[in-house]
Amino acid sequence: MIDFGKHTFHVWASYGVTITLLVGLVVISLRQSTKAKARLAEIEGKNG
Amino acid sequence: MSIWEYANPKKFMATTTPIAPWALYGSLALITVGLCWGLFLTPEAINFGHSVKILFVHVPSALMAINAWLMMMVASIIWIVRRHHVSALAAKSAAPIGMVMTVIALATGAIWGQPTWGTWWAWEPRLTSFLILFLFYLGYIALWSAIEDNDTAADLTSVLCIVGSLFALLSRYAVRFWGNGLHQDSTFSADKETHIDPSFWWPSVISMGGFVLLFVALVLIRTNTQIRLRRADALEARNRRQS
Amino acid sequence: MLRVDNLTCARGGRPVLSNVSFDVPDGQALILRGANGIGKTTLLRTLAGLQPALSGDIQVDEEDTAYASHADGIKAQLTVAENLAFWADIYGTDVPETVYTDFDLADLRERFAGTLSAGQKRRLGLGRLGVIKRKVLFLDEPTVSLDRFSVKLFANFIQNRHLANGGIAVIATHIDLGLTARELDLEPYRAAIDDLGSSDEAFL
Amino acid sequence: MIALFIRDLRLAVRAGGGFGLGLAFFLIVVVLVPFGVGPDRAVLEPIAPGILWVAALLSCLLSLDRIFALDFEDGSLALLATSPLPLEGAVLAKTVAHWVTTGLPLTLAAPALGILLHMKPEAYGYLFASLLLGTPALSMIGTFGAALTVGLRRGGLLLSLLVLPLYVPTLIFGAEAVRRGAEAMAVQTPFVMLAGITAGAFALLPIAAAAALRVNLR
Repeated sequence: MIDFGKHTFHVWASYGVTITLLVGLVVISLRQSTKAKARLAEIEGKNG
Repeated sequence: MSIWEYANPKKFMATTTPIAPWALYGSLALITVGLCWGLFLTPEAINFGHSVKILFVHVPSALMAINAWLMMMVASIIWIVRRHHVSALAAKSAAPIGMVMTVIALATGAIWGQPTWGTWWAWEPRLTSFLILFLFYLGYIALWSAIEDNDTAADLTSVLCIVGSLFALLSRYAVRFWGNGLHQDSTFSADKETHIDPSFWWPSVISMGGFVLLFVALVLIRTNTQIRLRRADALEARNRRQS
Repeated sequence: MLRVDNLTCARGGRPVLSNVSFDVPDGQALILRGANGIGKTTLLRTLAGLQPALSGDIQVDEEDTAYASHADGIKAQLTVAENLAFWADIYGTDVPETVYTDFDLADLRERFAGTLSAGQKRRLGLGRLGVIKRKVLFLDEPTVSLDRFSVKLFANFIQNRHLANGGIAVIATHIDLGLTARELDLEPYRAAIDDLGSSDEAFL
Repeated sequence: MIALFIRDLRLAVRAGGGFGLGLAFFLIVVVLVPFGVGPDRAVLEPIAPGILWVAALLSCLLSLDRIFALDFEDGSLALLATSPLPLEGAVLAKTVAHWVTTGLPLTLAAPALGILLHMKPEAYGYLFASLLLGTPALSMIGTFGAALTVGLRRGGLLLSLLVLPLYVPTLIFGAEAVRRGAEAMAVQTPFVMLAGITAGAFALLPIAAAAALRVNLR
């Protein structure tokens, strides 16, 4: 792992936290979006 | 065509749906470039060593946490004045994003300060005001989920957001007043006005741009999701009535 | 004079009644008829100003209207006299003795409202109307849980005490009050299935 | 407005145990702290003002959801909304009634409980003054929260979540005023800010609370 001097852990920890939270937010948002699209398509399909 | 044209949910969805993916992937690209540049290509700061790299994530997330709430306040005022559903749903969608940004700001701020304070958490004025902002977000999202009727929920959350903004501002100064009162002036506060010398300038601007674009993209995606859910509920309600 | 023209009112964001129009001159009453759920309560709440109308116009002197529903706002821990005195203070009037005789509450005066039967509580709720002295009354099923004798009392109060002095009353009820009053069946005003104006319409 | 205030007081005394509820809870919290923190004077003395303020805040929080809930269920709120009394006036009357039944008894009892916590003698005056200035704000902010959540199922829990962050400034300035007073430091700023928050709350929140009530009565 690339050494950042005595703060290596701190730098990687903060980047790790940031990236996991952001990726989590993006994934959840995209999943909710596709679910909503599917539900809407199904209802619109039903009554033309 | 006035900007209020976009208040019509269907038109808003039609125009923004194609843009959103570009904005999202563009923002992720920007963030990746900004962070990699910051991580690998910048020298050590004079007296902080490499921990200054934490600022590349802490500063943008802190700024976005505050700007998200301001955006929600403006959207709430628009909803109360002009009753545009898109602005109410945009405020509802922005809240979770703002909350995640607040959590990131809190975590990175605590990690950033750890070497200086020797503990993982210090009741330092800046971090504490983000903790309070987190509680505001929690209350706002909880109120949305507690009310069934859409219009009532939009009205009540708008009132809460506006009143909350005043108290959030008040808390900011109360905490600063209270922080000094402890006579333990933190040697370093993750202050946004930290002097950033040129070599750090580009990566922080790029990652800042990435965070802003990510916020916009996610708000667009989540607002469209809310519009689709509302449309699905409305269609279902109409089908039930017609059958 | 109460004038309503093509009023559309909504319940939970959906229009329930549309283009309701009627006039009620002074000293007259209007009985609202219609199946349950047609929107009698919604119409009365809209007339009373508790909820905004989707469209249409209501011409009445706001300062002079009053609303009463079957939830009659009686406090169990207060006596009958205290309950009436409270509403008198709120409306800036005093409790006339006639209220006790009109609604047969004389012997209940010092009883705690909590100890009253449903019918007695209902009469106390209606007694409030006698106290507040308002010209235009919007009453939502006022005679629920009242026995025949009390219904007579109520009709008598409306006829002789209220309408005789130029008052107006719009009453939603299922029973025959024995009042000489016009009746309005709300069935024709039932909102069409996908009538516009509701908050969902922006999404359809 | 006075009629509503007097009626609420009468109801509080006859039904809800009136002054007792908030006071009893305040006593319990203050008595519990030494069991948790230890009876050592060196520990209790510096934190005594903070404990008393937090306990006062929690006691206020406790009785908030009853402010509108009873009137909402038995229809009084709808009748009040259609009465000549403006809703803002009704909200003010309710707030003052809540303060008299909860905030005031706390303010009077707090110095007595300060003894339990070995509080510094100089702090008693400041404690009383800061509570007297601060608890009305707690009642006003709480009434606003109650107006937002009236009619919601499980509204009590949500009410605490909404009101807690709004209480932070009052708590900070209130406790700080007492702490500085105890150490004979300059107390003008915290007291001025405390009074400012209370005044601002009474100016702005009745309007917001009345608007929320109208939405909930729809």
